[in-house]
Order: sequence, then C-alpha cells, then structure tokens
Amino acid sequence: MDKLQYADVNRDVVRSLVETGRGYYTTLAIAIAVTLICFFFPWFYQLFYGIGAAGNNHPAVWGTYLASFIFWIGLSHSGTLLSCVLHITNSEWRKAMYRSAEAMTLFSLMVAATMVLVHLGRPWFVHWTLPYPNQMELWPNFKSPLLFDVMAVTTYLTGSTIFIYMGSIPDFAAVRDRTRGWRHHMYVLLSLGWRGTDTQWHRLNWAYTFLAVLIIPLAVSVHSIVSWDFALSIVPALHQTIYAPYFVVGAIYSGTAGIVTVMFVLRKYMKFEQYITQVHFDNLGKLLLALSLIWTYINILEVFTGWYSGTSSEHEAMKFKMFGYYAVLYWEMILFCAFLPLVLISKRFRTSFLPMLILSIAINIGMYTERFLIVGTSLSRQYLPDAWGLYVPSLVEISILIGTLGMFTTMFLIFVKIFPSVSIYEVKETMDKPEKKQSEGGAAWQTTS
Amino acid sequence: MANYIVGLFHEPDSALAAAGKVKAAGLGTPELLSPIPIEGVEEVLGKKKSAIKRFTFFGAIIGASSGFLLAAVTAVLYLHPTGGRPIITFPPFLIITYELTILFGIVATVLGFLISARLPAIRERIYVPESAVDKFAVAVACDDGDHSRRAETILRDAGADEVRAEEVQAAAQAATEQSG
Amino acid sequence: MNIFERFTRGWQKYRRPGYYEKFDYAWTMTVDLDRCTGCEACVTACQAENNIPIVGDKDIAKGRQMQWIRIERYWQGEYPNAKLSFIPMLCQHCDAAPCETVCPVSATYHNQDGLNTQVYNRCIGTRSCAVYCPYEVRYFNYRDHHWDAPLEQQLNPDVTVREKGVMEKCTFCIQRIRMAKDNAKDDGRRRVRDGEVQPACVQTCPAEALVFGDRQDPQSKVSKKMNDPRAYRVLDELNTHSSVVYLKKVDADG
Amino acid sequence: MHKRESHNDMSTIDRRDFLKLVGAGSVGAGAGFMLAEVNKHPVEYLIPYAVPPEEFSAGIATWYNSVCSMCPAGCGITVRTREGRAKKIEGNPSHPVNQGRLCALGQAGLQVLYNPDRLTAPSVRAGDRGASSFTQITWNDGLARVGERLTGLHEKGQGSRICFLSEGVRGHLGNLLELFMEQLGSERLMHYDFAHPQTLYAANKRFFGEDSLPYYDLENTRFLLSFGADYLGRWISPVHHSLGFGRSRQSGHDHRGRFVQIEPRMSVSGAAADEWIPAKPGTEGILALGMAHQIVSQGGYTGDDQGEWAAVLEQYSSDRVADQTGVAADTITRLADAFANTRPSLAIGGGAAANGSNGVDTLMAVSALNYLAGNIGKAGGMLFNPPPAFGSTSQSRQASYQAMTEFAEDARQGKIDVLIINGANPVFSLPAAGAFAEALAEIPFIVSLSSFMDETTAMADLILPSHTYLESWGDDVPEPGIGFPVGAISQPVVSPLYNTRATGDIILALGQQMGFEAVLPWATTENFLKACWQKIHARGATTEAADDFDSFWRSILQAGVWGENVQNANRSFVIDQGVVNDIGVEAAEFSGSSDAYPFVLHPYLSNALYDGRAANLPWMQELPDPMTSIVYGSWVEMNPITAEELGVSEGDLVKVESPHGEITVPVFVYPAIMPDVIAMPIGQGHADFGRYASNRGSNPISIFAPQIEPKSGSLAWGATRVKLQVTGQRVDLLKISGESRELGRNIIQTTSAWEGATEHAQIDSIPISVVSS
Repeated sequence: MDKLQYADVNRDVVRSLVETGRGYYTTLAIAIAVTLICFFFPWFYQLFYGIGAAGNNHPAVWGTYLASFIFWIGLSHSGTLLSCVLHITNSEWRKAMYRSAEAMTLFSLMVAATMVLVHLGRPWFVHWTLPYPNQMELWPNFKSPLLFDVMAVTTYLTGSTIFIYMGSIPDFAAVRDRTRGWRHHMYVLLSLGWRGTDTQWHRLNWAYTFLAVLIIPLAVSVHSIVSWDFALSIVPALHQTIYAPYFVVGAIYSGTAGIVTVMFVLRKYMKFEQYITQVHFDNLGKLLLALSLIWTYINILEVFTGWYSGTSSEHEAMKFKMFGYYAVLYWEMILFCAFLPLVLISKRFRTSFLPMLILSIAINIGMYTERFLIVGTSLSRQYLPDAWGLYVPSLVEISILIGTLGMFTTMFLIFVKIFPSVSIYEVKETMDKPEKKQSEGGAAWQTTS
Repeated sequence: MANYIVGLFHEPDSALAAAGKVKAAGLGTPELLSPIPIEGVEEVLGKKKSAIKRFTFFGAIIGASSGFLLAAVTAVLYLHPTGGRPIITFPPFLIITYELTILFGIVATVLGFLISARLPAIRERIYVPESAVDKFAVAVACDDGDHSRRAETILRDAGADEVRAEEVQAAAQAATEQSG
Repeated sequence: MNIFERFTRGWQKYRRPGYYEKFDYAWTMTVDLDRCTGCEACVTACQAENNIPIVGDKDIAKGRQMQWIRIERYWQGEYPNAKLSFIPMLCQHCDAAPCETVCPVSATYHNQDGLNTQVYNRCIGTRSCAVYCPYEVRYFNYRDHHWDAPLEQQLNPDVTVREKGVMEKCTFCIQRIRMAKDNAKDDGRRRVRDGEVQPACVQTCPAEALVFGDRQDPQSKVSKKMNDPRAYRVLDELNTHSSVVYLKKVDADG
Repeated sequence: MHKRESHNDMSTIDRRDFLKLVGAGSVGAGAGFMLAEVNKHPVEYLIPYAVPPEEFSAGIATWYNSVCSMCPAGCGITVRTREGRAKKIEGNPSHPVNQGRLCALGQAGLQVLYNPDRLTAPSVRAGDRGASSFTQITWNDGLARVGERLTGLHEKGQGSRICFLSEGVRGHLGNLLELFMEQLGSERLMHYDFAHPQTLYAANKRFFGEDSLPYYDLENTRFLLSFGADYLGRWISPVHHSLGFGRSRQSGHDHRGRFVQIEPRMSVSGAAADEWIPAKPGTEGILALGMAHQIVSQGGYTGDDQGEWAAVLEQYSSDRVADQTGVAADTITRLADAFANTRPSLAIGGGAAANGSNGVDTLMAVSALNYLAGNIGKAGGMLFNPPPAFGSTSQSRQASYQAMTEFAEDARQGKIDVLIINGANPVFSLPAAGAFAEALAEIPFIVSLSSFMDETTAMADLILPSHTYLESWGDDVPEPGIGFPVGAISQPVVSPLYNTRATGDIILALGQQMGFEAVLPWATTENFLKACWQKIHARGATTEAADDFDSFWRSILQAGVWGENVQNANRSFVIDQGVVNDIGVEAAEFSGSSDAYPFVLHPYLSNALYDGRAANLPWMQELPDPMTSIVYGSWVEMNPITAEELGVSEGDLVKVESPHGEITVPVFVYPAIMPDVIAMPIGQGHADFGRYASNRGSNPISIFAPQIEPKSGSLAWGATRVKLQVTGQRVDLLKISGESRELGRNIIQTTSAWEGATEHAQIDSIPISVVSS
C-alpha cells in the first residue's frame, strides 16, 4: 500500500463509520442477545427474588458483583489515565490508540456502575446515595467509603466523558463534512461548529492539557477509593495500607491488557492495520511487563506482611486464600499475572499480534481472579472462626458476569459506529507533512457515496 | 456579511508564512484553518492568551469549598453520629473535597474552553471544508476590493494551491448544501 | 450571641468524638461465660420477640441463617481432654462501631441510648456494614421470608417484618426499651429503673448468664458486673468500645 | 383475674364466619379492582373479636399465666397476647420451678398453637389404615361414633377391652381420665412418654421408699457428680437446673460450685462441667460404687452400718473399677475424696447411664454415694419432696416399655376393641415400631385425640383433635417438686383457632353420652377444675389467704401458681438394711456381640426436639444443636480417631446397623466422645408429622434393641451395639458453625481466679473514649 496521505485517514475513518458489514451486525446482534439473556434476564429475576439469587451468605455478604465492579473499574483505568499521561509526556504512539482506549474507560465505567446496581439489595433506592435536597431532609453519609466511591466514580465518569468528547470535536467536524443523512445532523450537533482555526486549536490544546492534568490524580484516587471500600474495613487481609497502590497498579495493569485486546480487535476487524502497528504493541508490551513486575512485588509484600504480622486472623485469611478452597484460582492468578507476562521480555513476542492478544486475555482472567479472591475469600475468614463460611457463586452471578461482557461489547460496537475510533487529527500529526497536491484534490472533503 | 479571500495550501509551513505576510501587509490578522494544530502560530501571528486556566483554577477552588461544605453542612443538618466519630470529621470529608475539586475543575475547564473557543458556534463564520482533510487555509477578511486583490496576490505568491473569494453566509450555505 | 460565637460553639459541639456529650442511657449487656450453658434459649427467645424469619433448610445450606443472637462454640484440646466453651454473640452495640461509618445512607447510626440502630427503611442493601462488623452479627435478608399460615399470627406487632434486601441485627429489643421509657414517663419518673427493661434473651436465660442495664447508673447490676475483674470485651484490640461485656469463664483447674 | 370468662360472648358467632361475612361485605362495596385485590388477599382484621373481652384494648398487651406443656418439667409461663393472639411465651417469675426463665423448647410453644399442620376438625378415616386419608365430620357425629362403641362395650361389661393411651397427663386432668376409665370398667389407662425417668423412680422407690422424685439442690451444692445426667440439657427439669447451676457458679457465694460430669459422650452439661470424665458406657454405676468404696474405706462414712457397707463394696476397689470403667484409679480416688470432703455435695444419674440394662442398679449406686457422703435431706444435697398436692396419677399410670409390649401382645390377640390415643406417639417412640404398628392394626377402632397428624394418629379410624395447651384448661404439679407443694393452673390464652376441643371436654362429653353424669357431672373442663380446686380451697392451707373461692380462684389464675405452706423437705431418712445388701452393679449388657457390633450406640435426647415431639416446630428445627450447631437433620457423632480409622469425615454417610435395624446418617466428628462409642440424637426421623418434620433425618429409636431393664420394666435404650458401614456417599451437614476452634484468638477468655475483686476493673464505664479523627 502507498504511504498514507491525510485524505486516506479521513477516508478510512469515515469508512469505518459508514460502511458496515454483515459481520458487524451479526456480532452486535449476538452481543445484544447475550446482554439481554445473560445480564438482564437474571438480573430481573434477582430483583424479584432478592440478592439470594446470588451465592452470598452470612460471612461472605459480598461476592462476584463487587469483584466485577472492581474489575470493570480497573479496566477503565488505563484508557483515560494512560491517554492523559502519554498526552502530557507527548508520546507519539499514543495518538492512534487513545480514542478507543478512552472509550474502553467510559464503557467499563458504565458497566461498573451497573454492577453497583446489581450488587445492591434494594437498587430501587440507589438515588439515596446522592446528595440531593429532599423533603425528608435526609442526606447521605459522607464518612462512608462507599460514598467516596459514589463521588469518585461520578467524577471519573464525567471527566472521562468530557475528555473523550473534547478530543473528538475536530474529528466530528471532519466527519461531519463527509457524511449525509441522520449521521450528518448528528455530527453537526456533536462538532459544535468546529472550524479548526488557529485560535480553536490553541484553546483545545490548553483545555485538553488541563483536563489531562486533572484526570491523572482523579484516576489514581478512584481506584484508591475502590480499594478503601476494603482496606478501611478491619477485615483481616483486607485492612492493609498497601491496598491503594495495589489496586491502582492492578487497575492499570488489567486496563493496559484490555487495551491490547481492544487494539487487536480494532486492527483486525476495523481494518486499521496501518494505524495500529507493531510499535503500539511493542510499547504496550513494555508497559505490561513493568506493571506485572510491580504487581508481583506488591503481591509478595502482601503475603510477607501478612505472614510477618504473626496474628492468627491474618495467617488464616492468607492460608485460606493460598491453600484453601480457592487455591487453584490463586495459583492460576499467580501464573497468569506474574509468570506468563515475563515472556514480554522478548521483543519478538511483543511485536507478534496473536500471542499478545492471548497474553492480554490471560492477564485479565488473572486480574478478575485477583478481585474475586479479594472479595470471595477474605470475608469467609474473619475474626470469629465460628462464623467462618464459604462463598460459591451462583449461576445467576456467573450469567451476569458473562452478560456484562456482552454489555461492554454492545456499547463498544455502537461506539465505533459513532465515534471516529482512531483520532483523525492526531494521526495526521504523526504523519509526514503533505508535500504535493493530494490525489483527490479539492474534492477530498466531499461526501463519499 | 463579510467577504474573505481564502488561500489553500497543501502544507502548513507555507500557509503559516503566507499568514505572516498577510499580517505584515497590514491586512489584519488572518485566520488559519487547518486539519491539525500548526506549530509556531504564535511566533507568526502573535501570542494568544487564554482564560481557561482561570476557569480551571476558580472551578477547583469552588469545588474544594463546596465539597467540604456539602459534607460538613449536610452532616450537621442530618445529625447521625456514627462510629464514635465527630459530626464534622476531616479524613473522609477531605476525600469528598478532593473529588469535588476535580469535578468542578473539569467542568469549569470545559466551560472555559467552550467560551473561549466560541463553541458551540452560533454565528456563521468562515469555514473551509478542505481544511478538515488536508488543506491549510488562510482566510483573510477583506472589506473592499483593494484589500481582496492585495490579499490574493500575497497568497498566490506564497504558493497557494488555490485562492478563492468567499462570502461568509454563502460559504456556510455552500458547505451545508454540498454536504447535506 | 454573635455569629462567630455560635459558629465556634457549633464547631466544638460537632467536633466532639461520638457527638453526644453524654448518652441518655448507656445500655449494656454482660454475659457471664462461667454461667452460660449453651442451651440456646436466648436464640429462640430472640427469634420469637423480633420476628426473625425461619429461613428454611435450603437457605441454611447456603449459610444464610438468621439469629440476632447466636451461640458460638469453641473446642479446646483433644480427646480425652477436649473442652467445649460457648459464647453468645450478638450485636455488641459498639460506641466506636465500624459498621456505622461505612453505611453510605446513614441507615445505621448511634442513638442517644448508646444503641447501634439499624433503620430498615433507609437501608439500600450494600451489605458493607456486615463486612465491616468484626463480630459478624449483621444478617441480611437474602429474600422475602414468609410465615406459613397461621404462624404469622404469632408475629410481634411491635417489631417490623423486614423485606428482602435489608440488613438487620440485634436491637437490644429497642421496642421494650421504648415501652419502659414510656412507662417511666407515664409514672412521672425521669429514668427507667434498673431491671425494668430486659431484652428477650436476657429475660429467658435459664442460667442467668445475661444481665442487661444502664452502665451510667453506678448502682445498676451491669455496672457492678462490669467491675468484676473477670470483665473483658471480645476483640477489644479492634477498639470498638462495645457495649456487650463478657465475664471470663473460670477454669478452676487452670 | 379471670381472663377468659367474658369470652363466651362470642361463642354464638365463630370468628372465621365473622371474617367471611365482613370480607363479603367489603367485596360488595368495592369496585372491580378491589374485588380482584380482595380475592388475592382475603380480608383479615387486626382485631379478631366481634365483642372483645372487657380487659381487651387494642395496642396493649395482655398477659396470661399458664403452664408449659412442652416437657414434663412443668415450668410456669406467661403468655403475652395482643389483639387476641399469642405473641410470646415467657417464664412466669412467680413460678418457683423456672423463676421467670424458660428454655428454647418452652419458647417454641407458640408454634404448637400456630402450627400450620394442626388438625383442624374431627375427621374419620376414608381409605386404608395408615393411608392418611380422612374426611371431615362434625363433632356430634364424631363423639357419637366413639360413644356408640364405648357404650356397646360398657353395656356388655367388656370395658377392659377399651384402652386409653395418653402422653403424661398430670394434675386433675389425670384424675378425670382415671374417673372416666373407672366408669368404663377398664384398667387400661396408660401414660407413655419415651423420656420418662422410669428407672429413677424405680431406684428411688427401692432406695428411699419414695414414689416421687426428690429435689436436687444444685443451687447450694459445692460439688456435683453427674453420672450421665444431662441436667442442663433435657434431664427432668433443665430450666430449674440451669438456674441452680448458674447460681452455684457465680452468685457472690464464698465458693464456686464444682461440677463433674461422667459420661461417654460430652453433653451440654459435660461442656459446662469443670471436668468431663469419659467412662465406658454402662459402667457408671460401677464407678459410683468405686467411689463409694473409696469413701467407706477411707473412713469418710461413719454410720453404724459401716461394716455392712464395706462388705457390700468390697469388690469395688478403685483398681478393679478402673479396669472396668476405663477411668484412672487416681481419678476415682481423687473424685471420691473431693465428693466426701466438699460439703454439701450431690451425685445424680440419668441419661443413657440410667437407661442401660443395669439402669436401676446404677441409680441405686448413685443414691448410695449420696447416702454415704451424707447428702440426703441437706441443702445443697438431695431433698425429699412432699407428696403432690393433687392429681398424683401420672407416675403410677406411666406405662413401662414392658407394659407397652404386653399391651401390644394383647392387641395382637384381639383383646382390645377400642384404643383412645391422647398425644402419645408410640409408633415413633418405641423400638421395633413395625411390630407395634402391626399390633395397632389388630385393634378394630382407634380414636386419636392428637392435635397433629403423627405416625400413630395416621393409624387412627377417627380423629377428634384436641386443643393445644395454650387453648385449654388444666392444672399441674411440677415433678420433681421444689421442696414444698406447688400447683399451677393452665388457662387458655387465646380462643381456639380451629374446630377442636379440649381433651377434658371430649372426655366429659363422652361421659355424658354414656350416662356417667353422676360421676362426671361437669359440662366443661373449666367447671371440673373449679370443682377440684374448691376442695383445695376448702383445705385452707394456701398462701393466698382468700375468703371466698372466687377470689381465691382469680388470684391463683392471676399469679399462675399456688403453693401450700407445708415444709417437710427435711424428713429424716434411715436406710433399710435390705437396701444396702441390694447395692451392686454388674456391667451393662448390650444387644449384639462386641465383635460383630464394635460400637456402643449412645442415644441422647435432642436439646431442641426433646423426644421428637417438637420436630414439627420450625424454630426447633432451625435451632442449632448446642454441641454441634447442626440444624434440620440427624447425624452420628464419633471420635476423630474412629473417623480416621473408618476413613470418614464430616458429612460422609454411614450405615448404622444394629441387630434390630439400620439407618443411614451423616457423620459428625465429635472431639469429646469415647472412640468405641457413637452417639445419635433422638428426635428426627418422623415419617408423618407435618411439613417441617416429615422425612427429615433418621430415628435412632428404630434400631434400638427392644431390651427391658429388668428392675423397672423400662426400655434399656442405652443398651444397643451397632456396626458402621461406610456408604461412600456424602451430604452437606447443615450446621451454623464454621470452624469451632479458637486458633489462639482468645475469644473466650478464661481465668483461674474467680473470687474477690482484688484486681482493678478492666472495663471503663465511660461511654465514649476519645477517638481521633
């Protein structure tokens, strides 16, 4: 293929929005079906029956719903956070992938928020957690770590939405001119009348940088706060100072792996081979390697401090996690998240697409397991041995877990048809400056079809 | 109703040079329309000041104070002693403060951006559709024919691929018609 | 009083740990482990008084039993020197309760009587209080429980029946405390007399292991029990300042 | 206060009819939507009265004193009612037996009253016997059917072909049954309770010449030796014993009572004891005599008959006894010395130890121990009870297992024409129940007065369901007494829920039908009771110094309890020489050879389900067993060593096989049981006892050897050997406890110092100490 030209970028991106194959519709239909059958149907049953539809019990009152919540929040962590960090550090390779990474943030956050609803015993009263003036003069309890969560997730959701939208305004404008029908009207509205003047670019650059600076500490705080839901309790094995960094690292780790997965899919099925290249996989691979080492280190620390504490409660909780009912899962997590990623040392591995995909999926399975073990095993082994129990997820929970994958996929599939999933203007920035007249000339901006 | 002379360039440097010449010729500061942000605009067309940082700063300040006040005032309004803690207690309220600081900061930044970038566009302004693809346009506002001619000459000399005159309404309409 | 003074006063007031200058009552239960025989009469008494549902064998198999007061049992040693000790475990009504801070909607809080209260209507079912409680005495309604007719006729009208998705726990029989306070008021007394109010478990305990009263009253039975050198709190190292005080079991040979 | 009298006002209109009427009215008034809603949820009213009684006021509780009938201890209860419904049963503080306290089983009495599986109307068998198909009939019809049969037999002078089999009924109601049967000309009035301490009565009769149980003064004792008696569990009067235990332990005495429990499997009392000593099953009596030997040989006994005692006890030297019992010789001597030197001390015996093949001998040995240590008639020891103030029929009418088998034999030979069953459930609680059920099948006409469908009632031809104890009148004398004559009146606390009648009323109605008016002139049980209490009032020896009967009656109803100012607890006791020579215990015999059946089955009464009669109460099903925390099911307890040898762990199903049957139950590994003993609770395994009990667990009684304790004729239910067969299947044992080890967490703290407040108080009484924020 010839060297990419500016016009090719517009063409390719608009094509990705407008040209929709049968494969896309099939996938979308399957994703929607999975969402409905595996998520909404069991959830409605649970609403009717009560949380008893899940496998929770007396000591283990929390279960996979919360594990899924942390997982999805964690997955959300790389997108916007990474995008911000790379934006501030002016990394070139960010530019082709950040849009879909941010989208991943957005949708995993939405799925995470849904998981809160699923987790609640009485989700129809979820609005009571919001500070709105009401006739009964009731307010939420701002001392609660769960309310920190509400505030943090809301802020993060708002911030990520604004961030991805703001970065897309020039692209909406570019796409606006090449689409017709309802799409055109939608993009007219979405682009807010963007013209691409020097002043507008200047303002966008400033605002975007400010946002990036604000969002980095926000993202760190979000997962720290999620960790505090656990660490601020006095449950043995959860009440740990290391939990906030542990969660943040784990979140970025699983998020980065998530990006690799999404990149692979985009590259392969949205035909972005020329935009998403080995460079990206190479860089993401290095990042994954670094994160996996930090993650492993914190895990060793956790075990060490637990062991060194010398208390029965810490020991038993740890023993249960490592050698108890869920020992297989623990060692699976160690294998997937600590040992397998070591192959990333090889550059050849990092630049091979399919192995990277497999590894990224393995890491995320491992990371889900980590969250499951945190929620599922610690609560079973608390202070009073007489009250110990065992938590086993029910079919409803497993189904809902699969359903959330469907939900995420559905949202992502809809996203790629609305948002330019590769940033047009930032990709152009990374390309050589056009030297000659473009082949399509002045008509390049015109509507295709 | 304003008339513009628009020069289209295929690469940013010559467009920027042309814009500098236009400005130097006393034809006012031209607008540069480009598919990507052009580096070095400020050296040529003068420093740009933006109020966004003030928005961000005051947004964050308001966020911080309203965050703490929200937590503290509602705690006093709805007196529910919990866990042997004081009603107004710092560690948790500081987290609320932190989050609201960022939330308000973000919202204020967006507001600042929209206001300072004149978005959403309410009035019709010069727009060159090619500039969203691969053309770098220099738009010079010209009130009379003399200005127009001078601008056209400068742009052509600077190596514009194409120079054309545009009327704002007409241009906007044309763009709309063509695409719609 | 100018605004500044009002502010500083309010500030001092709201910065006081635990908020209350003094509780109206500080209801306390003492449990004499040397007397407890593990007979579980308290469990049924509580179930009867507080409309605690019969969850059924299927839910028990899932570990969803509901007993606001339960008997924990701990074996020591091996045959033939095995020993078994019982300890009744109920909501400790901690003055520094971990469960209270975590509720996002303030469904559980500390009232003027020193009770850790659970407001069923406000509960949204996050179940975090049960996680934060180190004593594991909070029980969740995993489903709507029903009583086979006519068992529902036995339900105590002074106590609500909880719906699915709501956390519940021992209230120290708050309905009886209310009744006693009302009676005291009707009689023109300022305070409830010692022994005038007893939770169902205390009332029924055949070995008289449980004693209930106001620890602010130095003459009350609980105050005296608390001054017993055997007094201790379970998991005291967690600094929960619980209102249930245990009296050590006497090991005469040890 | 006479609570129920004004209740007659509403006898003209039945409560449910009234509700139907009102419901119909509101349907007529409502719109279509309302019609649907009403049909979905039939209208019910908070206040069930058409004309409420005078003391009724909505929203305010009314309390009625009565007597608990859940077990034979006879605790006084106070029932809290609101809007005409019983809400809570509490102990009656004035009743000397339980002093305001109540056990779990007593609390659950409400679920007898409001049990969903109650029999609601008289009904007659429709299909084959035991097929549990019945059609409802009216009371007149039902009574006429019985009356016809009875009259027929009575007129022919064949009254002896009528049998009345009842659960233990004390008080005047027992007299009423006696009167009725006497009129019929039948001697066959039998009371049968599985857990009745028959051997204890027999042993006391032999040793002390007493026909009633003595009072065991746990409260004041300083040393208690219990030979298998689970006095805090279900032995005789658990609530009273618990009170005594608690007070002996910690009550500001200058001493703390020491409790020693000797039994092969640790019971609740064993857990509470300071020392638990496992002795081989059936050798408890030998152990007691070993201690007696030690006391006598050490000169601890100084009576005139010292020599005779020494001679009798000669063969029980501690070494030999140690051999036989498996208890170390120095333990025996230590305990014997402590028992003799700590005054007052007390020895009791019960449980499986008292129900082996040598049950009576064992209990005699225990009494001997008490006698030798000088504990008879002393506070803190064993006190004699005065004869009951009234209605002392139950013990003499109590049918032994031997009597039951004889009765079954008679039935098989066609000597029984009519059997009236009142509450007893022998098909469940007799071993070899199949044979007994076959015998029942030979009886042409069986009437059941039970409130519930149970295994025996399922065999009935006619069911005349009786009220529960909370709906009927009665009175009771607690047995054992508490040292002075006490009586208590049981009164209805709610109006009858269903179309049932009190047992007494049924008897009186039958009597009327048969023309016994001269002897049974009363229309209702209430009238009968009043007539009886008029006699007691006339005696004058009451604590209530009331002038006329009405105020006397009202005052005892109000108090719920009545006592006589008679103190004869400390009657002197001189032992008969024949008794001394009678002392001696042989090791118990077991059914099944020890080679083929290596384990001794140690059954015990379930804390919650008693002898199985409470298995249909959901609260009791869901009440964790104190020692194992198991709910809803049966299990077999075995030592960890045994479990290891068998290769089983908790939840593994094993087949427990005796020479007389087999049952399959899950294993529970129990740290405090002898390795060659397995234990099982009695109470589960009902075939037909309502939705909560049916087909749940297994009934160990069904594999008991039908062995008779020779000296009392009672069932030696601790005399079965079994073998275990691993099935390879497993189930999840439903239990509440997770890990029952403390793991060094110091949750239950202990101290060796118990006296004197020398240390500083460790608990601050400041509500909030400063919590930093």
